[in-house]
Amino acid sequence: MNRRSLLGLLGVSPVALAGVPAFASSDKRTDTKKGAAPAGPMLEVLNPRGTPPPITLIPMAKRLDTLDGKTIYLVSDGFPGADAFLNQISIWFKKNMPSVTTVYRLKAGGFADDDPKLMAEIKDKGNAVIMAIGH
Amino acid sequence: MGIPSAPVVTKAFKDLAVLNAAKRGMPHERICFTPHPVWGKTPEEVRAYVDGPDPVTGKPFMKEVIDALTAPLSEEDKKSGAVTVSTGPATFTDTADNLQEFYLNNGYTDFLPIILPTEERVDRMLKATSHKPDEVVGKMAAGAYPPWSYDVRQVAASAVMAGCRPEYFPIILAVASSGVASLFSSTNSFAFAMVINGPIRDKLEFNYGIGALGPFAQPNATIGRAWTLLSKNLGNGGIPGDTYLGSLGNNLNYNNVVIAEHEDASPWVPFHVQKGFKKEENVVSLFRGLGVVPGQVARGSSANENVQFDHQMSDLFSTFTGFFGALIIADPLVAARLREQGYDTKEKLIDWLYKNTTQTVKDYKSRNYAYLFDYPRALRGDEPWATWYKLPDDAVIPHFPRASDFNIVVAGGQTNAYPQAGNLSYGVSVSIDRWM
Amino acid sequence: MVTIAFKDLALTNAAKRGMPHERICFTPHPVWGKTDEQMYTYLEGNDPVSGKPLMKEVIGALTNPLTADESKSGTITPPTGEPTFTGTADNLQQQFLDNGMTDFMPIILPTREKVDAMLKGTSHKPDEIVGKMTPAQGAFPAWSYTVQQVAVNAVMAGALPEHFPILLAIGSTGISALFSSTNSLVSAAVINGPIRDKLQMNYGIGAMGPFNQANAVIGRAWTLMSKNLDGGGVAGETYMGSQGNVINYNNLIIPENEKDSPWTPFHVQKGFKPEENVISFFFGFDITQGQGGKGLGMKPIPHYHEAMSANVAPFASLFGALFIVDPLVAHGLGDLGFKTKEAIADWLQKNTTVTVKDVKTMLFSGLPRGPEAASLTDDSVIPKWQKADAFNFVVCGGQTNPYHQLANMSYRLSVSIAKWT
Amino acid sequence: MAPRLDTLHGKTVYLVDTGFHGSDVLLHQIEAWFSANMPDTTTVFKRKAGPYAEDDPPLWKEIKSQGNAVIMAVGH
Repeated sequence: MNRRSLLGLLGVSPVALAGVPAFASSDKRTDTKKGAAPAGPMLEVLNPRGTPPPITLIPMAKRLDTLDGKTIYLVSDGFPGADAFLNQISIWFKKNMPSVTTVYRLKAGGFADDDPKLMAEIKDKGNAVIMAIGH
Repeated sequence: MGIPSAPVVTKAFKDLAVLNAAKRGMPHERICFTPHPVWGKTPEEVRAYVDGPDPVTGKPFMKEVIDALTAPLSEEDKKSGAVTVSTGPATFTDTADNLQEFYLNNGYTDFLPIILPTEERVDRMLKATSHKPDEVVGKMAAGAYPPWSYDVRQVAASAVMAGCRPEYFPIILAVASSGVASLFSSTNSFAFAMVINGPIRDKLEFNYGIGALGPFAQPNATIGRAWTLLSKNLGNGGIPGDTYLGSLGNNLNYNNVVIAEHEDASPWVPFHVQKGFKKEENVVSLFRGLGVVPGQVARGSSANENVQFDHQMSDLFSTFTGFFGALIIADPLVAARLREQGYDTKEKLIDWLYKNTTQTVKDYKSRNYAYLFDYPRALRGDEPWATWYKLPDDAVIPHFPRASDFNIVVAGGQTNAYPQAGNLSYGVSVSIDRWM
Repeated sequence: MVTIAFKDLALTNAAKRGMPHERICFTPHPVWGKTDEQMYTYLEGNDPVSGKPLMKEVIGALTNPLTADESKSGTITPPTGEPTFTGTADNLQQQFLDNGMTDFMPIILPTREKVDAMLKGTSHKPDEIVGKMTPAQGAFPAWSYTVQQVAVNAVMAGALPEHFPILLAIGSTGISALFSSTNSLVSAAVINGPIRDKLQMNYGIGAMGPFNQANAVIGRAWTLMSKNLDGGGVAGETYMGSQGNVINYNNLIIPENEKDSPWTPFHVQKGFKPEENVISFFFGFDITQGQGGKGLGMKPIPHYHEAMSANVAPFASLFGALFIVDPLVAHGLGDLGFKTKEAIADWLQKNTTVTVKDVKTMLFSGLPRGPEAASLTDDSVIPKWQKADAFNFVVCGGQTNPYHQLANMSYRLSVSIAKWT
Repeated sequence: MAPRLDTLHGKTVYLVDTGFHGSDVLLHQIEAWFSANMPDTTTVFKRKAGPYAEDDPPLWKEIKSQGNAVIMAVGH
């Protein structure tokens, strides 16, 4: 499925996804009909796509009024650089919002796996999460 | 030479030897065969070959050798003169389905579906160049065979078949004009690469970002494929057992390694400019060798801020043969990091890699290609091999004979600081503009 | 917080997972390899997507009240497009290419007639569910697909009905050939059993190259399936390999040369009978040729085992080592005393070593866990792989030269092809 | 093709190794065969210099002046 049609359906403007110039996306091509294809017998062909599962919308969690006095978990997904980056965020909070407590945690398991123990701990002791992804 | 000669060939090369002798004008050459292989056999085992029968004729091997040198020549053996080789009729007519099958069964394809080269489609391709359809573009040989020549129209047919759009045609012509086939007849299963530089990369929407080397863009896919189709159809290459002998084969031969350089994101001079072209010129540069491997696995790639890409590459090259060069394909993130380390030119990095990628003479001599390719050159006095073969076993020598064996291009989508590296040698750069 | 390189991925993935309005904050890319000072500069700078101060965005993401859209729940069925397309042959070729449904090369157009002919290659019903596939487990929801949907892709790749059971077997595993990672990974399939000869597959000269229809189309169909059946292979969204890999066009298809091999066929090693038709899957970094390494030039008998051990030096221990050896190499190893695949695997496991210090500089290699790990120092020499089953061997090739190729790939699983005939 | 000899007896046969692995072993065994079975044939073993597909003019000259026939081993 074309990601633009999906996002359109979900109410996200495709403009938000305007590609980095280096990406050669097929969406870019504008001259498809250039050199007009010759007339020939019309064929009917089948769509090769599989069947994606339905998407269940998840309402986002209620936001906090303020971060002052709150505990923020800084969660690393384990990619190289994420730990050092989150450490800089905790330094930023110490400098700029010293009433915020930060707790660093490395998520257990593969990068795509859930870590239920950590999620339970955060639910119990934390007020918000900053998760770092990418490297 | 004028002196009777008896070629001795192992049985695995029977078709090749017989066909090649015929194509070179000696259809009746007296070739004697031994079982295959002789490499890796003990002298005793090989002696049994000599005492035993020729596996092709079934007659005693040494009797065949002596007969080859002494039996009188027949009239056929003495013949001289030219013989024309036919490649069949100019066109074929049938239904689309039957023609797909016909092209496949006749070895005109890579065994994947093609766009049928109808006159109309070929004409549209021909409109993308100012060159005349009957102009001779070049000559191409499948390994040791005599080369075939071909004109612009013949190149256009292979370009259509590969699925190229007409605007890609000048690149295909430039590749064809080089005479470099992407299917080389050797028992090695060689791989081929092309680097594309200049504004044409953006004009044709080449992918030099995420997945640059993979199946994610039409020009990358079809231009690479066209090289293999024209190597089959115009150079008569790619016939297993005849014009192709790679024992295991190479998956890269389907589409070849097509690398459009990510010039904008590179901190260095583009590859074609290094080769003396102007930045605004469109150029294709060709490489040949063993293959491409990922660099992020090697030593020097630890998950901290001290990523040493220079050391990582040097480590990766330990399994490369110095017979071919090293083509580094650096993601822009790798290039930027190397630039920060102080390598502000490709030449500086190459100089470091040349000096720091080393091996002992003992290890060098244990390499297959050293004996096969370098030792004969040492015998002829070629340097540095003549010197290397005189050094003691524990002497330390460069892994690659010359700094010019290293080449660097920048490509990739910057999702991760990973390089790839090809054990590939630079061959030639050709102007694409000349074929517009 | 996501680095800018993953912007498309993060936004589309959040949408597919039901949070189209998730508040994602972006930093410049990369953070790996940057100093603390450089990263702190990121924090004091702007979010490269919104252009607003990054930490203000972070705090806003956690504290700004939710909008009505952000609070929405419910279910959406994503559209998959029209069931059929109509046009001239040339227009349809272009339309399939433009819609990202191909590998950017010509296809056989999947007309009803051709798909029906393909469906005759199996006894399974067209609407039977074959399996589920995702470009990356856990990262993307899996899509399901029917026998007919696989058949459409099979036609497009140029496959014949007799190739279809192998493609269904591939589909049944749910393994994508275009796994999404920033690494540009590759997939391989080893084919064993009488079907190799029935389909006239090439396991001789040029086995892994473009010289045989069955080898070519089976490999290509796998990639088309990996694009169309699970929405994979969209660069920047469901494919993130920074540099990509040429092998993804047709994948490594390796029919074993059982008749010229002195060793047990691969599927028999995995518990199948010799007469069963089996496809076995491998996954990992890449493939390279062994003739450049040390040891093969030794006379008179090449030291194949030493060459193989030297050649895996840069491999990551995250994946194993798959050796594709010409029958001449298998016989040569036999002459050197390695009479079984297990014997050479055992020797390689014991003799392929690395120092702890070196492992620490290899991003995709790891140290042994367990009690013995405590006693290791930087100078300790340890086996690169802890178990001999990290080494796998397949015999393939045309015996023109005693060469081997080697792949930094792990074995995943084997499935019966017969089930899908 | 070049005219053939009447016999190899008393003649000098050059054994030319093109450099592929095993060629030398094979040619040395052919030498051994000649000394056992046709001792009046002289054999001269030569390794061709230069890459396998290239000519070795000094060697060709030597063979032309001193040899009567050539056995060339290619393949491996």
